[in-house]
Amino acid sequence: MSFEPKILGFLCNWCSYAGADLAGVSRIQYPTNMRVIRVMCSGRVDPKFIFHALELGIDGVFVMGCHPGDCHYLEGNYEAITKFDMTQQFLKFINFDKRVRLDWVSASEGTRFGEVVTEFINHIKELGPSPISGGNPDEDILDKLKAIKMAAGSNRMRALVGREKTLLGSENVYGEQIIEQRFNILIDKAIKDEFERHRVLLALEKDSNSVKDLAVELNIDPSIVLEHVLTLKTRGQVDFQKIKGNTPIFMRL
Amino acid sequence: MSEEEKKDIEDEVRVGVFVCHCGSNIGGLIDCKTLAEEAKSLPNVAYAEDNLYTCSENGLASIKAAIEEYNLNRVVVASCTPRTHEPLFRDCVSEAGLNKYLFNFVNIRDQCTWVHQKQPEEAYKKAQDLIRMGTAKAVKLEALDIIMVNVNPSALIIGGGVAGMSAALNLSRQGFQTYLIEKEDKLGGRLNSLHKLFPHQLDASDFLDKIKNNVQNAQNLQILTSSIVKNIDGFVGNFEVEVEQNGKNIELSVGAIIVAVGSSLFAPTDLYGYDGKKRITQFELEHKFINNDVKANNYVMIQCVGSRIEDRPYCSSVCCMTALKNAFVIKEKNPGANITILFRDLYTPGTDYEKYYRDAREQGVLFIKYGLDKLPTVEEDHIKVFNEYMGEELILPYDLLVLATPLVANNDNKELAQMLKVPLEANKFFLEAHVKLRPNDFATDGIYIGGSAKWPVDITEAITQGYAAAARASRVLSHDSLEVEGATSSLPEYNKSLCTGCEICIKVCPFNAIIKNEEDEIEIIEALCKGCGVCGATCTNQAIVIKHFTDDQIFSEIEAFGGH
Amino acid sequence: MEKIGAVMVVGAGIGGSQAALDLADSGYKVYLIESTTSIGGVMAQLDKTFPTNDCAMCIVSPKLVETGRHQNIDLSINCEIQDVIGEAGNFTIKVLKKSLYINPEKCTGCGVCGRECPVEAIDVFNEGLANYAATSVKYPQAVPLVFAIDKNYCIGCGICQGVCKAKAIEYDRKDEEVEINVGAIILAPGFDEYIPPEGNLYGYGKYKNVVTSIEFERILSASGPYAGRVLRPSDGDVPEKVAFLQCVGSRDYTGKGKPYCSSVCCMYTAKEAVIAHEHMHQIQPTIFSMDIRAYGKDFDKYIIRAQEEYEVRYIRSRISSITEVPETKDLRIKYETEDGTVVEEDYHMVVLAVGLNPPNDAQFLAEKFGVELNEYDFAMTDIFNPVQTSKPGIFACGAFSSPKDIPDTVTQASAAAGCVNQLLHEKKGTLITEKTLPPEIFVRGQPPRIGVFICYCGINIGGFLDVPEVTKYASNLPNVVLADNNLYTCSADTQTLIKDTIKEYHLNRVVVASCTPRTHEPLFQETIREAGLNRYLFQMANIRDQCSWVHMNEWDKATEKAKDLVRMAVNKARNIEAIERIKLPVTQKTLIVGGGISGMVAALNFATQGYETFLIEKQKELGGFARHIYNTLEGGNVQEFISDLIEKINSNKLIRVFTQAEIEIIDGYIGNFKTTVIHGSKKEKTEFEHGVVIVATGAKEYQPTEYLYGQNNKVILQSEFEKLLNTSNDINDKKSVVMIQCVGSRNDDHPYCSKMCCAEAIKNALLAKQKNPNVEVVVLFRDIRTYGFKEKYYREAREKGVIFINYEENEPPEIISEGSILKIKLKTLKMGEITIESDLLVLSAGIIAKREDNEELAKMLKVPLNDDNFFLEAHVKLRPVDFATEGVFVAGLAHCPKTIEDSISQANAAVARACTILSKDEIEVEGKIGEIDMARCTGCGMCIDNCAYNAIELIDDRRFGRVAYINSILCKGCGACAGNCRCAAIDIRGFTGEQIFAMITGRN
Amino acid sequence: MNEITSESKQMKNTDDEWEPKILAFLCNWCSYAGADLAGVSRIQYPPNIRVVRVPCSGRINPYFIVKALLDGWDGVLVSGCHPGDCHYLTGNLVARRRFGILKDLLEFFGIEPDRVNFMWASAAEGERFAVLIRKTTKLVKKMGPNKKFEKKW
Repeated sequence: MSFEPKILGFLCNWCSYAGADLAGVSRIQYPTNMRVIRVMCSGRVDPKFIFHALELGIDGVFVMGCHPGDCHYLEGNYEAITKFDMTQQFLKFINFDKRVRLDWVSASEGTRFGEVVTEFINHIKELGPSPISGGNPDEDILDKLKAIKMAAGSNRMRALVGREKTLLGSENVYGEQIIEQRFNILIDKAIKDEFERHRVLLALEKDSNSVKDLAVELNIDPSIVLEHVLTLKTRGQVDFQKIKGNTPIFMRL
Repeated sequence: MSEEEKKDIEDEVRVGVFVCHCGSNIGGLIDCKTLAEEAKSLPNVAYAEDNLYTCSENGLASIKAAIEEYNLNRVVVASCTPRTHEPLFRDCVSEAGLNKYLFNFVNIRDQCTWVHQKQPEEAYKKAQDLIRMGTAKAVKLEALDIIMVNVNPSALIIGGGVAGMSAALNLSRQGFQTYLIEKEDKLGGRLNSLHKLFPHQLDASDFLDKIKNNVQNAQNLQILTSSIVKNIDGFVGNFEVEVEQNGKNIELSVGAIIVAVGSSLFAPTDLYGYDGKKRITQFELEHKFINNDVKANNYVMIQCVGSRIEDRPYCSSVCCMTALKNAFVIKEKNPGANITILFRDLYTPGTDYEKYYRDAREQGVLFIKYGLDKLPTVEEDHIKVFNEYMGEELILPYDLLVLATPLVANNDNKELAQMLKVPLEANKFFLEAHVKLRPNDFATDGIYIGGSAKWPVDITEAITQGYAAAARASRVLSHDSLEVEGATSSLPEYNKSLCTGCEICIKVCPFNAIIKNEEDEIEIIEALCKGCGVCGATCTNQAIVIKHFTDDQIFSEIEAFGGH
Repeated sequence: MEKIGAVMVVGAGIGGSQAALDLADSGYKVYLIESTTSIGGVMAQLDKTFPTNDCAMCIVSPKLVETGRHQNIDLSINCEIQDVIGEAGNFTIKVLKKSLYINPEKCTGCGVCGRECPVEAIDVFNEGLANYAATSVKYPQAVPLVFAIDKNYCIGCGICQGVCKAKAIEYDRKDEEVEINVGAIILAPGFDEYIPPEGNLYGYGKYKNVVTSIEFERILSASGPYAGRVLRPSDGDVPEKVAFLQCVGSRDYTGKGKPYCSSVCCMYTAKEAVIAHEHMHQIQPTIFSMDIRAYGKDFDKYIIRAQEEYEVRYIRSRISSITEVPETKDLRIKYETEDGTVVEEDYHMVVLAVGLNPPNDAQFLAEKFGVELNEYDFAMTDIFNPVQTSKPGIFACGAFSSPKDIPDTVTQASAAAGCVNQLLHEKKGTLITEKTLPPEIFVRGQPPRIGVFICYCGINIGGFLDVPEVTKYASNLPNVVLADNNLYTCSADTQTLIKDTIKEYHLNRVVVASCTPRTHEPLFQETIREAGLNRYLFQMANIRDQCSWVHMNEWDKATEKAKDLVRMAVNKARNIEAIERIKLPVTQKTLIVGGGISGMVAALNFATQGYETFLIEKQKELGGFARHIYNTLEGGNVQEFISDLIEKINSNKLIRVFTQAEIEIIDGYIGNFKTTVIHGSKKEKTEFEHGVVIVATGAKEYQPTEYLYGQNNKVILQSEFEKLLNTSNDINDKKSVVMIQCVGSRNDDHPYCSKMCCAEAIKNALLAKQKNPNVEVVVLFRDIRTYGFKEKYYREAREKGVIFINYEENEPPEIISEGSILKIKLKTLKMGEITIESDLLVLSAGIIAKREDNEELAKMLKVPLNDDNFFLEAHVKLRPVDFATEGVFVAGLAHCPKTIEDSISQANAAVARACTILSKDEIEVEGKIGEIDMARCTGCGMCIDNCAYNAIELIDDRRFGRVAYINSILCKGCGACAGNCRCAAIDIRGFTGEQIFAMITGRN
Repeated sequence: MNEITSESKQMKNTDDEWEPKILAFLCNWCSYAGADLAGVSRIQYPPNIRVVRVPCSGRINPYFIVKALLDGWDGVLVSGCHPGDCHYLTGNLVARRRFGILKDLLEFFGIEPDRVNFMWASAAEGERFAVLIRKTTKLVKKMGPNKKFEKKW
């Protein structure tokens, strides 16, 4: 039997959902794999919904909103872009970035709706089943995905992403324009750091461990693991447990 | 929430599922009966049935009966699209005593059977999934209050220029109590400084006197000159405005606000030797006309002085016509005068205006195009300009050099924008809700815009926009009360401790529905909230709940779809 | 131009803070200008300090808090100097106060902004070893505790403004330019450490496990990134083998580093090695050094302890390069031992003892203030007054003029203050403000009416425990008239509220439950005092730092604990009484014991300020030890300097000199001493009163019994050699001169370094070479200790052909006298045994204390001596010229061996310290002190032994017989006596047994 | 999700496990400051201690400790500056001598030695302070309630 991917669609009420309805009214045929969750605006799609779906083994997630400038809520779809960008950045760590997509379909684009959905389903078919679907999920990827979900949900990431549009689009609190490049460097670093930190956290949740062994387990340079552990310590999430020989063991609090 | 509605949430969750055949639109492809049967085994489903047309009188009666009989407190209809039919079913459950938000729609027609006509099996599976997901969400649905907002049938117009006066006249004539406030000590705005009006060479002062007269004699219209806005609180239908007139404060309560503050003049210091005497602006020229103080014989006008450049990249839209108009005035008084207009592009849109341009050429006004790379250079009594068409430099003697400068945004726009919580665009003009679709609205309900506060416009356009803004405002003012969306975002009591007060939600909300109240707590003004949910998806500590689309509800949908 | 009674101090490290405090206490308005956002400088970054291993933060932070709160100190942080005009007595300085973007008046230092800030910044205080938020304070105990936004990192997201409940964040806050008018300026900008440049041979910056000493200091610190565990950055393991490399960037003539010696690295390295081993016993430190320059007081003992007790291994070798072992990230060091063999060893971690550079903005400061810099870009100072810059009225202290350690910095800070006193004394007290307070309400005998104020501290308390519940609970406690809660109890509006409440409810006790009394008690005390209550009628419960913050996930239990803490505080409050602070008059006269350079400088300083001064000298003439010295190494003419001083002393009417004098009795205490002196050849007796004492009794040269001294006339002392060089031409017919260093120093009898002998030897060697270029000069040394800029002369001596040969302590040179020839036999490591023929052997004899004299004086003044019989100061680091006994100070060689410049500094410092007392007509002493119930006292005298301040003595009371008596002026209220009293006859006001019992028994 | 987090904060402590009450005497200059630092650094430790601030560990009369035990406190903790760091020069040394003897005496009375603990913590040792509190709480908890002096009327 050929692979039939499970795909979840988030459709904004005003454009994409209407476009999907129009596809129906026009009897435009497309594959059946996508199941739709209606939301009022693509900006409502919290990245955690996407991570949650992927964690359950869903093969692809498609977020659709109004075309830029057409948002019923003025700028909700721009917020969707920043959130989706972060989501995709995070998913690059586990090569899942191609399993999610953000696209625009207006209320009048029934045909286009059929096309983009068909295209996405075919694209996921080509990618094959999600390594964490089925009875024998890839534990390593699953662990990383869990870390991603936690990292993306952290205050820091949400704050950065939440302010991204305003900071880049208009001016910051000092009335200055933030250079996009500078902000991107900052957010890229934050994504990488928070991902690694939450991996460390998850690893320590399973068992207390030393920096050296964590480094081997997570394949991160030990000096960086040490920095992460110390940051987590100041956040009150990790602490020294004991010193074994010459190696300190850290534990999750 | 009424007494009887309360039972909805207190009892155990009992869902009723109604699967619609939609004639043969759904039932023709997949087996709705079995779908309904299967739905019975879903968690919390107390009853399920299939109907030929659930939206028919029979279908609706059947839903009501089932609610009664099976004591249902959630209803799921799997049929067409909520976009057309949700209000119908909401009314139906509401009539049966359920809160209308306890209804959930599953779309198995427009987005299933119609689009998978050749794959009945897969379509059936999809319908199964969709019903399971819809039911899972229904289980988590909560009753929501329906919010009504009273409307104070009065309006405030900020700015007593031609746009503001037009709006004020319109609204007062509709019978709404209207307040018109003007910063200066007299009404009229920019019109006060104009000599003639294009394209018909009307006398500006005549025109102004007429409109002023109308305004001053209008009923329900109170004019406050020498007044400025100090503070604005409240929301659509209920604004509290503090106005300062000559040092004393006046409190106004209004239901809508129109921004018609106009624009300011640009002083071209450092440009083309501007000195206000021999080298003046078009506006100064008009002033001279009024005082009958123009004696020159050789005139040169330069267009686009200080506009369409890097610092001020916009076209001020009125300057070309102004130059033509003033050229006519000169020619009328002194037919032998030499007038040369140096332009970059001449903007004279529409039939009337283009004709105006042709007339000017016929009367002997000389037009020379210059480019940004070779700007005209101004000497004491002549000007050097590179003629692009002829490819050579010309020397033009002048007695009076007239510079066409743009209209610029008022300095205090930022202050007013902050009070109104509405945005400005890059050049500090006010930014409307949507350039094409909502040109005279702000995103914030109950606040509207007209005239050159938004963008430089001529008198005609200003009047049009004044009326337009008034019409938009009257849409709100003509209701005693407004029903606002119940599925709003909210910061529930139990989540208050999660909120750090970071104000990100305030900043992402396009409707200014979120504020920090006097207790220094985040407060969502439900009357303004449209329920888009962006704040909830952004909230750093995930304290904000989007009613009717809660995290919990969406998670249960995702989980009902499942993965493995 | 009229003089101004105000002083600007630039730089608020330990030096700047000390100078500011001394001046502020002496009646000057002080403007303390700091370029960073908090005060404390490098000292706040240190874990421990040598040679006592004191916790740096513990000893510095009370001083910083005092600086921050002092009424006469106007502290400005984040400042930049714009422009300076004027001259000594009247300067005008333009200062740019750069915006913190946070309103310091409103910021409560709660730290929520930093916690919510999404941007990570480099933590400069922790030397980049950790991250910080863009909104932060430098360190948790920072003074002032005001957060600042680092605009370099801030992206302007606006989150902090939202979360700040105090509404302190002001993004539109602008830089502010102010003009300050002062009479004098003290520059104390400190130093910047040497950072090995990119591509350095040590691999710093390339190898993770190579760190600088200041980074290592943060690694050691309990409040550092690793919480005091010594870990290496590459993988977080404990490094067992740690190598310390000395002289990185110092004594470096290659051009990569600095040619001078940084003076402090030998000691801080020893300290870091010791502390590392102390923190984790598995650590085995190895120190690679050229000379060990432990020249200060008790430094040598420290080095010995490091080697003997802490297994610190010293290797005399300079390492030039390091390689990393890629697999383990260990570091491979190749070095040559003294006997020439090459050894290769692997270490887990390498610490570079980096030198002290002049501050990065030295050029800028020099230009702005118009002071000259020396060849190394440190501030150029006067040869005989090391705090005087090239411009009158502007003084420098601390590491700005040369690399130096904390006590020297503190001494110089006080010295600079002393010099300012001299300059501006007539304007003293003209610009300070005193608050007028309402008369105190008499509350004794009234039933307690307690008001309790409970603070939410934004969300810092209210977010983690139930404040309304605690308030309700408090309101039901006995005697509580009113319990209220506030968003911020420390905010200005709440202070008004408290005052109003006191009046409205006739409160006579106030309890605040909020943060820590260590920072906030004075504020609330001030508030209730302004409402007419005695400031001791106040009690604080710490429900934030010690409750809500440390039990963030235990709502109920934290609430319970807060209730208990509030109840305990209320219980204590019920029992507290008003306490009067004792005031006593000050005799505005001074006594200086010792007429050497220190004594004379101090006397002249006092006299210039108009204080009558008694100067006592044991000898017939003034001058002391320096009379044997002709020139300093740097070329200063000492003899001229002394005679000039003596002349000034003799012509000053306010100074009364007693020569051939001895003290018979000193009686009394701070402000009120009475002394009897027997003086002159006729043994006249004179009695006089004075307010302070400066001990400047000096020291003497060791008279050797070794190396045939006194037996062979070719063996002379260094001082004799100096006389020979300066008064005769005998050197011209000498072929060879041999000098032996450390004679009578650094041995079992005198286990300290005499500090000046190396410089003296080099000075005389150079002079000998100058007079007779053909003479061979050989210096036999153990370590050459030409610290600081003196290193230059050491190098010069070597260039001029002076031969330096190292010998070990246990194998001293052997002197053989063969007729007219002296032979010196010596074992060296490189050349084996050698013999040098010499026609003059010069012994560098050490400096030793005048033991009997010192003991006698110490007993009279009730001050301690150290093991070597030098006077022991109150605190090695921070009170280097004070004694624990107030009103008594020390200066010069009586304290320990030191150079003339240092003695002068110390003398001026002692004067400055004394002026903090003399400047007041009466002084107030601490109110929370001990009290004796004579009826209970059995006169056992136990308490006398326990008292560290000699405040207790036994007296014969008319009614109670022999009982203990506490001198309330000397008592500091520590309570050691009360804790030990067998008959519970002693109580401590403010911490009485009754009060503490009330807290204990309040349990149920 | 949100609900869970907020609930956990408000969750009543339902387990009835006995929690000891410990009285802590902290000297003002080092240990009290160290405890403050633990707070500033948000280092979490058990909420069992109640603090009495004293100027110096030397101030603590042995009778205070006895009295606390008599009064039913389950444990007493005394913390001062490290030897050599005393703000009052030697107060903590005096205290150390005194408590050495007191401990013997208490043991002689039949008080478990672990009920009364002495320690040092400097102003920079926030973390050490927390560790010591954790340790002490554990020790006292292990011993159970202090009933030695319970008065039965």
